[in-house]
Amino acid sequence: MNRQEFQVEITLMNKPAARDPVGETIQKDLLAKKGYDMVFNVRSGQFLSINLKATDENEAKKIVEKMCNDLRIFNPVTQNLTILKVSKS
Amino acid sequence: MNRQEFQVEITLMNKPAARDPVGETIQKDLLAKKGYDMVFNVRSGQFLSINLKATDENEAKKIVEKMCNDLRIFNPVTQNLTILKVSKS
Amino acid sequence: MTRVNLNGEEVDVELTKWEFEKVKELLGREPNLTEIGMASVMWSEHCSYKSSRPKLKMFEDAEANYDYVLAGPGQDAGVIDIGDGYCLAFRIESHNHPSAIEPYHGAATGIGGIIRDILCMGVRPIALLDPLRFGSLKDNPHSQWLFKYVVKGIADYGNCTGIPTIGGEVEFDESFESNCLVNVACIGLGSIEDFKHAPSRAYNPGDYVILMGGSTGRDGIHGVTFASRTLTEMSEADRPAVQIGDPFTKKLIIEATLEAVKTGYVRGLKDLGGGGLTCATSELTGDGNTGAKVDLRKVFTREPGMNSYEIMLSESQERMTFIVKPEGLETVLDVFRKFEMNFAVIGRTDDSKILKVFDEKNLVVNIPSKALSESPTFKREEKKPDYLDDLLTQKTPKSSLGLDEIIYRLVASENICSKEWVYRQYDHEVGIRSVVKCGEGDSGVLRIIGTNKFIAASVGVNSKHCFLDPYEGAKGGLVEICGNIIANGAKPMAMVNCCNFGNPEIPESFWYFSQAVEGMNNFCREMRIPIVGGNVSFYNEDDVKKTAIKATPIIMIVGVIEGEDKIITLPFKKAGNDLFLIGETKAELGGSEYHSLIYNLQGGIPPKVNDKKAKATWDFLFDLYENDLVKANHDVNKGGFIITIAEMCFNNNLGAELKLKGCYDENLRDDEFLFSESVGRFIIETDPKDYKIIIKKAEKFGADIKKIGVLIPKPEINIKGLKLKELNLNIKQLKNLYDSTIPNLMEI
Amino acid sequence: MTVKLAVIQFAGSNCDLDTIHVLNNVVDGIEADLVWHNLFKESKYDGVILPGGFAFGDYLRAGIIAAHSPAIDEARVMLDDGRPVIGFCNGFQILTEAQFLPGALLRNDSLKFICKWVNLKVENNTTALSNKMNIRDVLAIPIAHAEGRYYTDNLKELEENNQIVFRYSTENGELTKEANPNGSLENIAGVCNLEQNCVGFMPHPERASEAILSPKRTTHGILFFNSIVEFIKRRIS
Ligand SMILES: Nc1ncnc2c1ncn2[C@@H]1O[C@H](COP(=O)(O)OP(=O)(O)O)[C@@H](O)[C@H]1O
Ligand SMILES: [Mg+2]
Repeated sequence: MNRQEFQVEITLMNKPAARDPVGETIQKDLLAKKGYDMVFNVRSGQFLSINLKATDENEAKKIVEKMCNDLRIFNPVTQNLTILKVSKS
Repeated sequence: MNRQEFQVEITLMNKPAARDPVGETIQKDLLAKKGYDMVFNVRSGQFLSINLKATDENEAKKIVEKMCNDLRIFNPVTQNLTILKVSKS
Repeated sequence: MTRVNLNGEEVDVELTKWEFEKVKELLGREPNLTEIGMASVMWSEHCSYKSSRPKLKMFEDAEANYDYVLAGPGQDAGVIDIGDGYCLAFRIESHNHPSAIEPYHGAATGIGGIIRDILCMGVRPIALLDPLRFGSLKDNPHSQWLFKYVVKGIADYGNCTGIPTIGGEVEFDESFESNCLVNVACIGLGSIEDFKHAPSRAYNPGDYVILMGGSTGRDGIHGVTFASRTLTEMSEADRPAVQIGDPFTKKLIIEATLEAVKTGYVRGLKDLGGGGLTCATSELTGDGNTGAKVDLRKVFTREPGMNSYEIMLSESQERMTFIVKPEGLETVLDVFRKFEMNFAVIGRTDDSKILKVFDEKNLVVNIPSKALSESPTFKREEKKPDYLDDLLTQKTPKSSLGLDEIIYRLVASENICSKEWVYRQYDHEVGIRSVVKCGEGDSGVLRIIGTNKFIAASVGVNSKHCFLDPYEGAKGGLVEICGNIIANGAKPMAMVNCCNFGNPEIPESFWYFSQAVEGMNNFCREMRIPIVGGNVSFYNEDDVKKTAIKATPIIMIVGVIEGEDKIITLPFKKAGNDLFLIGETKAELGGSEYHSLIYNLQGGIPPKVNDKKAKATWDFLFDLYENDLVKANHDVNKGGFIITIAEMCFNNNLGAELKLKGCYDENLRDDEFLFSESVGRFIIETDPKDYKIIIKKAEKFGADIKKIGVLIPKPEINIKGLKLKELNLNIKQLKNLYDSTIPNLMEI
Repeated sequence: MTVKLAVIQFAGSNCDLDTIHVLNNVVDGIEADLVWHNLFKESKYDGVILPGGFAFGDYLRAGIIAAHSPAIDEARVMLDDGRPVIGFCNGFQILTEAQFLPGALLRNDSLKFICKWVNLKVENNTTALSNKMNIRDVLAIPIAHAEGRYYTDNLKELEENNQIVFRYSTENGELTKEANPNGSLENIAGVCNLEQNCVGFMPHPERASEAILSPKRTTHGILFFNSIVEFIKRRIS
């Protein structure tokens, strides 16, 4: 079995009910500083880029999913996890 | 001129030469200790999803870049801004 | 940069021609690139003090002349014996340039650096203080950005490492707009035994040299050269990547280091800061009169393929070097293992007096240990700036504003208003020592658990005063900072300073430095306050306006209070009590907040220190304290005496009835009396029954004292006896203005 | 009788020594050990305290990495057999991340670290941390945190089960928005598990147990420690 290196990118974002003060503040700053009134919404989150060894993309993704669930990399009470991308690195 | 709604997703990460204590600690004190030794590197960053009105994707991207610089949403001395995705929303 | 011929090749080096020749002479051969790199960091202004050293020599030898000084200038931190077997280590440092381009990490790593300096003395860091300077926040997003992230950087780093930030100060002045000042101070507490265990020297041949902590990366190479030039001289591309702070690793380094020192096997300790491994190894061996063999490949690096130059010059954060007795090696390493810290035994000391660095088998550095730790110096020219004479003769213009209106404006000025926005972000209570906390007094007061002893610390200086007269300004700074701890009941014990000035190669800038140093030196000798350390930051220039920052010789004083009942606090306590003004008020409005805020005027006659009077005032106060006669005390500074009274009214819903007739020199105008910033004054609250004894004592000591009024149970200040008219001030309104200024500027 | 408590020292704890000082030198009836998180053995102790600080730098999320420490497995044994498992500040964050306690602690709504004295209203006085108090007592105590905004998607259940132990209030016990320093849901400052032996809250009782440290010379912090002692005594007898 040949193991290769993959990169998996994920984001953790607060669920709407848990609010997102970072996004809100940036948005507020934008409006205050004018000129950026074309921006109507900002959401913030945490981004993690994970490099790992796996046999294929599918396995890489599975490992990251399991890891995120088992280790509570994201807190299911307040956050959503999104896997943005899996690629060879 | 017709303005449409776009979503721009960006990440702000420490430059590769700079350290990322958050990613290092996740890798060393969490993943490695919990048996995820196939993971050899983690880098963390901030993720922002920005909704705005613009004439086209290119302009949407330009606005976001300018805004991040002007409003010091990131500091080019230590961080890189990456635009992950520009899409119609 | 100088272009030199090195082994037949033309290369640019960060040395002057003369220094390059000097390296050749010291080695007796052509240096290689790594050796040149090492010389250039060690001889940079930042590490070698080559411009300032000749001047700083005038400070008396504190170790020799004060029996309680255990370590004086030249060590990583000053150390004093405070009795009961305890010692205090303290030091202050600047991190101006990194903070000006990356406020968050610049300030954070500044805290990281100063913590390491204290840790080097073998004691636990227990407090931080942060004197800061920015351009005005009003309508200035750049200043707001710097201010916000500097404070956040200090907060995140200090809070995480569990060291309370117990005080500081902030000044806003346009001269700091592009080159902000971020000075940070740290105080450490330990037993005298701990301190003696771990000198920053390698005295013994045969000991192990161990590197512990973070890994070595390419970051921050030539950071010290960056600090040794003006910001414009280095373009964006030249700027070394600002370091990323890692307070979590630092916290572990603190605990691991203290536990290692406790084993008794650590024989030397040195942090890796500016100049990295070069500075640490050459100072340890140079100052210890030994040599060492070090293998670079043992160093754990962050990136593959780092060459010897990069490893020797990296300024990666969070690293410490230990010199360890051979028989204790495993014990010490076990401590590091417990904390899961990275470490590497990189070499051993010997008696060769030569530092030999190997890259595996290859000898890449071969330098006499002392060659680099003793650097050449320069004599700089000094010249009094021409503009000063004009400034000093500037007169206060006429104002259409009423005195009460001016007072309401002053209390809301950026420089006078509450700094709560700052210190709420600092965990100023962790460590459970903070007794007088941020905002509760003129200084931070900490208890020493297990004793009935307290220490007080304060930092600052008035940059506007120093701009007009650096000699008197520096002395005035000492009077004010000593005054801050005295107001809380402490006796000043020792001083450290951080000199922030412009380019020393410009005679006018160097004149400021020179005058300030003389002022500090003369006053400290007169008052018997040992100067136990300092730091110099030159090249602080506004790159847009091409002018230097206002001269800022920051002063830090620590003192001791013997007993809980001897702690004095700021707020007024009880209606009916008397109010006294101690010290003389003169027509000294030069550099005052009043001149700058109301008239946008920089000039006028700045305050001048009368050493004898200052001494008399202090002795008088200590005598009052001895007899428990003082209920509240606050020293008078920015904004003048009326602002001081207002601040003392803010907490307990009290007010004051002032009768000022005969309380001041008849030649003074009302505004001069109210807003003068004459130094060395205090407002005290006392019990009316003690009136006579207080006046008698003042006579005995030759202190100036005037009863100015009484406290009333209403939140207002009524002022009678001025020349122009009676005033009535509303405390609630004053307090609202005082509290809301910075939040309004920062949060909207 | 003295009760034996462990104070866990995680990598990055910073109120550990403060807590030990108060347990051993200020309050009566407790003998406490400072125990490195990898070396903790539950069998020697009547209860455990997770102190404040920044375990593992609070990197990723306050408390999450520490929640995976071996110390938590030991603490779980204590949790299950009813011994007190208590968390202050970072300790509370760890207990929620370890799912000993419901809910989560999010960044303060001001996005800033806040260090100040607040008032705390007692809502449940039968827990391991509050049995020496009266319901509606208002206590003076400091907070110091950046991630203390309590959130749960299960508020109703918490209320029904009487799991809300403390709320931020005014000096007079009113639950106003101004009295809420960090934006916590319903001013919640501390919660407990169903069995009430596990309690966590954001403030720092170790900073409020000696008069000299308190703005108004109160020592309300002691009540929390006395409650732990009492809880253990009742449990044993
Ligand atoms: N940068 C800062 N960091 C921490 N505390 C600060 C800072 N600036 C001001 N403070 C605190 O605010 C209070 C008032 O400061 P300041 O107005 O400078 O005092 P003073 O009245 O002696 O001039 C003091 O307790 C001081 O320590
Ligand atoms: Mg003062």
